[in-house]
Amino acid sequence: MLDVLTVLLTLGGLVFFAGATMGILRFPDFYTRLHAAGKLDTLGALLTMAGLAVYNLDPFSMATLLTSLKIGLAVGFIFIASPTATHAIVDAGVRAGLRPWVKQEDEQQ
Amino acid sequence: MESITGLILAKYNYWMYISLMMVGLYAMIAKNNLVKKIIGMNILQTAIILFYISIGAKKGATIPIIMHSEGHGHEAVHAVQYINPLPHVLMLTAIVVSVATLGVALALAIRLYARFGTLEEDEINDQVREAP
Amino acid sequence: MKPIDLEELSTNRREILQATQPPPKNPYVQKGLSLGISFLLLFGAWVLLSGKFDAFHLSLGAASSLFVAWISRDLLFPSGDVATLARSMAGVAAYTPWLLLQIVKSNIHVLRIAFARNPERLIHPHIISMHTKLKGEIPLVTFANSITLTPGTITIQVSAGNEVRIHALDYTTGDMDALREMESRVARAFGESD
Amino acid sequence: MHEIVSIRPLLAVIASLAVTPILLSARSPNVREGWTFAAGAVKLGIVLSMLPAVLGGNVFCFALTEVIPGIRLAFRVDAMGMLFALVASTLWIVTSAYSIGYMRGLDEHSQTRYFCFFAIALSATIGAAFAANLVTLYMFYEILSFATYPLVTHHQDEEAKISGRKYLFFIVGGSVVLVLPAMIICHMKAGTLDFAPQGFLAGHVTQGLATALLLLFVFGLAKAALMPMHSWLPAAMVAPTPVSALLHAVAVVKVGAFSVARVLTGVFGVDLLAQYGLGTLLAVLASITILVASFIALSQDGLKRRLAFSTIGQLSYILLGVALLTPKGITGGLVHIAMHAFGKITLFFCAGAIFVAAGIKNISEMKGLGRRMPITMGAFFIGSLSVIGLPPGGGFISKWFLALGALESHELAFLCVLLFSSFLNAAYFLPIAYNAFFANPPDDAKDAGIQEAPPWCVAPLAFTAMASVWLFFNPWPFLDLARLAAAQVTGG
Amino acid sequence: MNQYPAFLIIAPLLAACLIASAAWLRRSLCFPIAVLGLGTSFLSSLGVAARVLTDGHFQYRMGGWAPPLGIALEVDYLNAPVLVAVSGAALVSLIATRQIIEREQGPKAPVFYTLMLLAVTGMLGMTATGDAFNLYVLLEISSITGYALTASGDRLAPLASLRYLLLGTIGASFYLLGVGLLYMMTGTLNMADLSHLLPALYGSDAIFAAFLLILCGIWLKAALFPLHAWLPGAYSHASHASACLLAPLMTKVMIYVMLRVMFTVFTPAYVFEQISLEGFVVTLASVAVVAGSLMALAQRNLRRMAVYIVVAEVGYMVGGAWLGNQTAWTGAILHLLNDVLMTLCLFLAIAALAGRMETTDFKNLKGLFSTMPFSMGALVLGAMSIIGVPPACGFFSKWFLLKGAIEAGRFDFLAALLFSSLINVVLFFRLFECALYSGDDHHGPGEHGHIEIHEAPLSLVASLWAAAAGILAVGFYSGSIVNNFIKPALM
Amino acid sequence: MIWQVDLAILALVVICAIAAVTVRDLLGAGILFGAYSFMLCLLWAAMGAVDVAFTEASVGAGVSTVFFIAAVFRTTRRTKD
Amino acid sequence: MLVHATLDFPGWGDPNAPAHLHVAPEYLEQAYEKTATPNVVTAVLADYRSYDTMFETAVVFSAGLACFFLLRVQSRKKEEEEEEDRYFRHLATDMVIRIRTPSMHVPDSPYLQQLDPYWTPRSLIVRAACRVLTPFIQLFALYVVAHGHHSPGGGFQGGVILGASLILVALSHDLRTSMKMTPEKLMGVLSPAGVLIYAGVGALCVAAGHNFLDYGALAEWLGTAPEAARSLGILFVEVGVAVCVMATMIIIYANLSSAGGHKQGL
Amino acid sequence: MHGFLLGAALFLILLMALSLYRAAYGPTVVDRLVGANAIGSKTVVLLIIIGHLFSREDMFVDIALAYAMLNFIAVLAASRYFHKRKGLDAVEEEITPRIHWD
Repeated sequence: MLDVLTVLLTLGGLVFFAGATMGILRFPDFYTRLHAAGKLDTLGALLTMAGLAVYNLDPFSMATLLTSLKIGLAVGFIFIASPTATHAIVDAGVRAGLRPWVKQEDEQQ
Repeated sequence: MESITGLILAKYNYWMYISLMMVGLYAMIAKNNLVKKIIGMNILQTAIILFYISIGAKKGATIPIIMHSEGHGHEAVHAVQYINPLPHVLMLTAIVVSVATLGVALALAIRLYARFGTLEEDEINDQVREAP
Repeated sequence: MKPIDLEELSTNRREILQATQPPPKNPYVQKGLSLGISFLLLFGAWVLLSGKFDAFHLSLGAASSLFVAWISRDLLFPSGDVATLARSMAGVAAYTPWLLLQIVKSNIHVLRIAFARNPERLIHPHIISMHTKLKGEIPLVTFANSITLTPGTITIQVSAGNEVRIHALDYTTGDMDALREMESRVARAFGESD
Repeated sequence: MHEIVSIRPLLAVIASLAVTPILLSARSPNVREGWTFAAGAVKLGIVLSMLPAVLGGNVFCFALTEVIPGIRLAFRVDAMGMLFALVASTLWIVTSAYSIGYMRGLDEHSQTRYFCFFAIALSATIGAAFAANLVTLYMFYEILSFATYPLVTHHQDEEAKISGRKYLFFIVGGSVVLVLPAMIICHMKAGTLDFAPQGFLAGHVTQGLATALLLLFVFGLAKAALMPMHSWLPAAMVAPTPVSALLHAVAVVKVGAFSVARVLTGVFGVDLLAQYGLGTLLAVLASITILVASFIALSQDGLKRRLAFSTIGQLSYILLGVALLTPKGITGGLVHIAMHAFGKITLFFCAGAIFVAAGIKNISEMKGLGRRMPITMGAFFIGSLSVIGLPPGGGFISKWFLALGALESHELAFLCVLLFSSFLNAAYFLPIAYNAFFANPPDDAKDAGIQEAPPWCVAPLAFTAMASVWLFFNPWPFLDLARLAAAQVTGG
Repeated sequence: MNQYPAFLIIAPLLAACLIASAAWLRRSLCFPIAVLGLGTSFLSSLGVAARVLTDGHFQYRMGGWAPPLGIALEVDYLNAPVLVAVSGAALVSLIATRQIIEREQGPKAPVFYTLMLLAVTGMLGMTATGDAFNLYVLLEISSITGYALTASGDRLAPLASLRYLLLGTIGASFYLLGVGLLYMMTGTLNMADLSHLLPALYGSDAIFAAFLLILCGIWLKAALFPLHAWLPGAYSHASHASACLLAPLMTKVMIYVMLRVMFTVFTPAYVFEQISLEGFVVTLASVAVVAGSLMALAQRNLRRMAVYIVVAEVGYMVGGAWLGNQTAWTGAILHLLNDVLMTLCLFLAIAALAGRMETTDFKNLKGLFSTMPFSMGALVLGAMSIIGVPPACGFFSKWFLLKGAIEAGRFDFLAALLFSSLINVVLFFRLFECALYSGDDHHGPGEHGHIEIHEAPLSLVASLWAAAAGILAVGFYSGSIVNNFIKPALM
Repeated sequence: MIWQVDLAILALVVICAIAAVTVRDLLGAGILFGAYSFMLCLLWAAMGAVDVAFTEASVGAGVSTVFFIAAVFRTTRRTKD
Repeated sequence: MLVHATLDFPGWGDPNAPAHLHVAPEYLEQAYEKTATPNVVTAVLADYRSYDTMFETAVVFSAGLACFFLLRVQSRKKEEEEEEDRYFRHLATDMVIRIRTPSMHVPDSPYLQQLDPYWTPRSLIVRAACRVLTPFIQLFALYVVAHGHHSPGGGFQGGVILGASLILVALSHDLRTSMKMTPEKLMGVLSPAGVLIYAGVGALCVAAGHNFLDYGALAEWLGTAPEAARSLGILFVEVGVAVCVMATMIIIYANLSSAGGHKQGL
Repeated sequence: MHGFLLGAALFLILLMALSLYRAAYGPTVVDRLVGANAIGSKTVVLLIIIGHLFSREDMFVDIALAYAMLNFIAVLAASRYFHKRKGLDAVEEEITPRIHWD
C-alpha cells in the first residue's frame, strides 16, 4: 500500500521534474523558462520527497518518523526558498535589462 | 578484448579522475584569465579528491557510520560492511584546504585587478613591461 | 560615481515605516516574549532534527536554541506580538492546503505547455501589475511568494505603494480574479481582512 | 722531535686580529697605528718565543675543531713554517712603519680599511705558515686572497678595478677550480690531509694521477705565479706600494711559493716525487718561468712592473730549489724565501719612496736621482745586489745553496739556468742604480725640488737594506731553520 | 614524559593565535608574544636535539595513538638539526625584521607576525612529522601563509604571489596525488609503515608513478631549475621581511622533505637500484646549478641576484641527494643546514641595505662599505660562505658534494659546482666592487673626510651578525655535526 | 556505492568542468562552478562518502560560489577565453 | 604516465584492495569502542588524526588572516581626515542627505541610515524570506556540530553553514547590517580563538599528563570513562573548529565582497 | 523498489544533464542561473534517493537539508550581482572604484 503511494507520488514528481526540464530547454526566453524551472521543480521536489518520506515510514518507528519529518522540513525549506530564489533571479533579469520575449502578434497589438 | 573492456569499466573512476585532472591542468596552464586559472586549480584539487574517494569505495559496503542501537550496547563491527573511512577523513581536510586556497587566490586576484584593471595575464604582463 | 536613484529609494518606504513606528510600550517584556517564542520554536526544530532524547543532547539543544534565539532576535520576530503570531500561524495552516491545490492545478497547466509540440504558440507572456491592500511585511511576502509558486506568474517586484508587478505566462494564468482571490485569502490568513 | 701542544700558534695567528680596535679608533690615526704596532710586536714576540724550541727540532701543535670527519683545523709549527712566519712577522712591523709614511705622505683615503685588511692578510699568512693540513692551508690561502683584494684595488679607479678582477680570477679561480678538486682527490685516495714530513700520498696514487695532482696544485696555487698563471701579478701593481711590497715580499706570492713547497714536501713527499720524476718536471717548469720572466723584466720601463717580473722569476727559484729534491736545494729554496723577502721589500720600499718624494714611476726618468735621494738609491742598490745574488746581499746565500743543490742532483742544466738568470737579473737591476748615481739628470726644472722621502719611509727601507746585508754575514736563524726543514722533509 | 616535540610545533601556533587575538586589544603585546613563541620553539628544538643525541631516534604519539592509526612525530638524527636550524633562523629573522614590519605594515603588523608564525609552524611540523598526509596539511599552512607574505611587497608582489600560488598548488596537488597512490597500494600513510610495506611492491608502476608525482610536487615547491618559475618573482618582489623568512626556509624544508621521501618512505635501495633516475636528476641538478648561476650573473639588482642564487643552491642539494653515495648525502644534508644560514644572512643583509636606499640595484650600492660597514661585513661573510671559502660553513658542504660527485663519477656535476663557485665569486666581487668604490671621486674623501656611518637598526644588525656568527660556528663545528647527526642519520 | 549513479554523475562532472573553464564569462563560470560542486556532492554521496558530501554541499553551495561571485563582482566579468 | 600507472591499480571498489586491509579495519572495528562515536569519519578525524585536523583549522585561520591581510583597507589617519561625500537617509522623512565629512565624524544616529554610493534597495521578498530562514539555518548548523558523532557533519560543516547563514544576512540585507551583527573585531578574535580552543584542549591533555590531544586524559577531570571523555573531547574540538571556520568564512566574505572596504558588500 | 528508485535516480540525472545544457549554453548569464538552480533542486531529491539506495536515509537527510538551505544562497549571490552591475554581456565595464592598498 505504502509502496504504491510512494511510486505514484514519485512518478508524479518525476513528471513535473521532466516538465520543468522541458520547459527550461524549450521555452523561448529567460522569463518563461523561469516559470517552468522555478515552480515545476518545486512541485516536483515536493511530490518526490513526499513519496520518499512515505517510503521511509515503512518499518514504522520513532526514528523513521523523525526522518520523514526531517524530509518534510526540507520540503518546507524548499517552499520558502524556491520562490524567493525565483524572485531573486527574475529581479536580476529585470535589473540586468533583459527584455521579456513577447509574441509576435502580441507585439503588434 | 574483453579484458580491455573490463579494464576500462573496472577502473572508470580512475580514468575519469585523470581526465578531470587534465582539464584542471589545461585550465591552469593554457588559460589566460586569472580567475579561470583559479577555477582550473579547484578542478585539479577536486580531481584528486575524486581519486581518494575512489580509493575508499568498496563494493557492497555501507557508509562508515556504525549502525548502533540506542544505549551503549552494539554488535561486533565487521569492517567489510563499511566503506573505508580514512580517505574521507583525508579529503575533508583537502576540501578545507582547497577552500582556503580559493579564498586567498581570489583575494590576490582582486588586488591585481585593483592594480592593473584587468585579469588577463598577458595584459598585466604588457603593463609590467611598459612600466617596470 | 553614480548618483542614487531616488525612485529606487522610495521603494523602501516600508522599512522606514517600521523604523519610525513608536517603540512598544514595554520593550523588555516584548523582547522577552519574542525571545521566548523564538526559543520554543527553535527548540522544537531542534528536537525534530536531533531525534535524540537523552539529557545530554537535549541540553545541548537548549543551549543552541537559546544561542540562536539570542543572536537572531532581530530577525525572526522583531515585533514580538504573541497574539498576532498565533493567529497568523493558524491562518497559514488553513491557507496552505488551498495554496497547494492551486499550485497543483496550475502546474499541470504549465506542464501541458511544456510538453506541447510547440510551446511558443501557447504562451502569451506579458507583464501585469496590480495594487494590493496588504500592509504587513509577512503577508505581503507570503502573497508574493504564492504568486510566484503558482506557475504562470512570477512576482517581479513589490514596489512602493504596494504595487506588485507580475510576469504572467499567458492570459489564463495571469487572471486578475484569481490573484484577487489569493490576496483576500492571504489577508484572511493574517487577519488583515477588514 | 717532540710535539708540543700549545695554544701559541693560534695566538700568533689571531694576534693581528687585534685590529678590531683599529676599526673603532678610525677617528684618531695615531691610536690606530699604535694598535697596529702593538699587534705586530705581540705577534713577533709569540713567533720568537717558539723559535728556540723549533730550532731544537720540536714541533708545536694545536688543533681546533673538527671540520670534516677526520680533518681538523690544526696548526703545526715546524721549521719550514717557522721560517716563513718569522719572515712575515718581522717584515710586517717594518711594512707597517713604511705604510704610515707612505700613506700619510700621499694623504691616501680609507686608511683605516687599509690597515684593517693589512692585518687580516698578515694573520692569514701566519696561518698558512702554521697550517697542519691542506684544508687549513687552503682556508688561510683563500682568506688571504680575499683580504688582499681591497688592498689591490685600493685606488678605486678603472685600472684598479680591472686589475682586481684579474687578480681574483687567477687566484680564486685557480684555487677553486684546481686546488679544491685536487684536495678532494687526495683525501679520497689517502684518507687524510695532514701534512706528513715525508708526504702522505706515497703508495696511494699512480704516476698519472700523481702528475695530474701535482699540476693541479702547482697551477692552482696561482699565487706562486708559475708561468701561465702569472699575469695577475704585474696587474696587481696598481696597488699602493706598501701593498705591493707586502704582496711580493711577504704575504701573497710567498704564501703561494710556500704552499707549493709545503704541498710538494708534505703531501707528495720527496721520495714520491723523485720516484715518478716529478721533481724534474717541476724544475723544468720553474726554469722556463725564470728565464722568460727575466727577459720580460728587461723590457719593462715601469719600475714596479720590472720588479713584478723579477718577482715572478725569483719565486720560481724557490720552486726550483724545492723541485731539485736534494737537501741543499731545498735549503736554498727555503732560505730564498727569507732572502728574497728582505731584498725585494727593500726594492719596493725604494720604489714607493721615489714615488712619494718625486712622483716618478718609470725607470727612464730616474737618471740622476741618486744624488737627490742618496739613502733611497743606496738601499736600492743593496737590495738589487741581494736579489741578484751577489755578496754582500743576503741573496747570495740562497743562490749558493741552490747552485749546490743543482750540483748535488747532477742537473747541470739547472745550474746553467741559475747562472744565466742571475746574469739577467743583474742586467735589469744594475743599470737602474748606475743611472741613478752616475747618469746626468735631464735638465728639467721640475725635479729640482726633489729630496728624500719622509723619515717614516726612509727608515724602514734603510733598515731592510741593512738587514739584507746583515743576513749575508749572519744568516743563522733562517739558514738553520731551512736546514732543519730540509732535513725533516728528506728524512735525513 | 618528554613533551618537547609537541611544544616545538604547538608553541608558534599558540603564539600566532594569541597574537591575532591580542592585536585587537594591545598592539604592543604582539611582538613579545611572537618572540616568546618562537623562542620556546627554538629551545624545544634544542631539547629535542639533545634527546636525539642521547637516545637516538624517538617518537611522539599525537593523541596517544600508535603510529599506523594515529599520527606520530618522528624525531631522528636527520631532522633534529633541521628543526634547530629552522626554528633558530625563524627566530633570528623575526627579531631582525621587526622594524621593517612595523614600518611597512603599519596597523597590519600583528597580522604579519601571525602569518610568519604560522608559516614557521608549518615548516617545523613538516620537518617533524612522520605521516605523509600530515605533511601535506602542514605544507599547505606554510604555503598559504607564504602566499600572503609574498604578496606584501612592491607593486608586482601580488602578481608574483598569485603565480606562486598556482604553481604551489599544482605542486602540493601532485604530492597529494602521489601520497594517494601510495595509500592505495599499501593502505597506510605512516612513513615508517610505508617503508616496511613498500619493498614488496617495488616493481609496480603505480609505486613508480607515486614516487615521480611526489618528487615533481616537491621539486615544484623547492623550485628546482625547470620548475623554478615562481621563485624569482615571489622572493624578489616580496617585502624584505617575508623574503628573510621564506627564502632561507621554504625551499630548504622542501629539500628536507625530498630527502625524507627518498630515505624513509622509499629506501635508497628503491631510489637507486630499482629505478635509475639518478643520471637524469643529477644532470638536471647540474643544469640547475649552472642556469641559476648564469641567471644570477645576468641580474643588475642585488636582490634578484640573491634569488637566483637560491635557485642554484637548490640544484646543489638535489644533485647531492641524487648522487647516491654517503658522501654526497652528507654534503646535501650539511648544505641544507648551511644554506639556511647562508641565505638567511644574505637576505638579512639585503634587507639591511634596502632599509637605507630605495632599491638594491648595483648602481645604488656605491660606497656602502664606508656607510654601512657592519651590514656589509656580514654580507661578506655570507658571500664567502656561498662561494665556499673556509672556515665559513659553505665550504664544508661543498667539499662533501664535490667528493661525492667524484666518487660517483659524475664529473658534469663536479664541473657545475666548480663553475657556480666561480660565478659566485664574480657575482659577489662585482657587488663588493660597487660597494667598495664611492663612485664619483677616485680618491674618495681622504683621511679626514667625514663618512657618516648610517647603519640599519640595531636589532637587524645584531641578528645579521648572529646569522654570520652562525655561519662561522657551523663551519667550525661541521665535523661534529657530521659525526653526531648526519652519519647516524645515514646509517 | 551505486555504480550506475556514480558513472552517470561522473560524466556530468567532467562536462561541467569543461564548461566551467570554457565559458567566456566569469560570472557564468562562477555559476557553472557552483553547479559543478552540486554534482561533486552527489558523486561523493553516491560513493558513500557522506561526510565529504556534506562538506562539499556546505562549502560548494554555501561559500565557495559566493566567494567566486563576490570576487567577480569586485573585479570584472570580462575574459578573453 | 598516470594512465600507465592506473593499469596497476586494484579494481575500483574491490573490497580486498590493500587500502582496505591495513589500517582501515582497525579504525572501523575499534573506533566505536574506544571513542563512543559511531561516525567513524568523525572519530578518525577528530581523534585518531586530530593533529591533522588541528592544522586544518589553522589552515582556515591562516586563509582568513591572509584575506584580511591582503585586502583590508584600514583607515589611516590621513584618510580619516579626508573629507568625502557621504549619503545618509533620514528615516523619518525618507530624504537622502549628502554630508561632506571626514570619516571620523560620520554621524551615528538611529534616525539616519548611511548609504553607499552604489546603494541599491534590497528586495523586500528576499529580505523577509531570509529573515525567517536564517535562524533555522543557524540552528541546523549547531545541530550539525553537535551531532557530528552520530551522523555526517561536524565542526567544519557546521561552521561553514553558520558562516553561510551570516553571509545570507549580508546578501539579503547589507554588509553593514551584517557587520553590526558580527563585528569585525569579534570575528577577528573568534577566528584564532577557535584554533586556541582546539589547541587548548590538546594542551589540557598535556597538563593532565598525557600526550598532546590525548582526550583520554580528560576522563579524570570530567569524571567519565575514557571513551566518553574521548567523545566529549571530540565535541570540544569540533566546537573549536566550528568557531574558527565560521569567523573565517565571514572574514573572507566581508573582505572579498567589499574589496576590503567593509562598506558596501555584494 | 530498489530498482525503481535507481531508475528514478538515473532519470533525474538525465534531467540534470539537460539542465546542464541550459547552464552551459544559456545565451545569457541569468539563463545559466536558471539551469544551475534547477540542478540544485534536483540534487536535493537525488540525495535522499541515494540515501534510500544505501538504506541509510537518516544520514543523507541532513545533507539534503543543508542543500535545501544553502542552494539558495548561491543563487541569491548571483542575482545580487545584477543589483549593482548592469548588463548581461561580459563586455560591460562599469569600473569599480579603485582601492589602493599602498
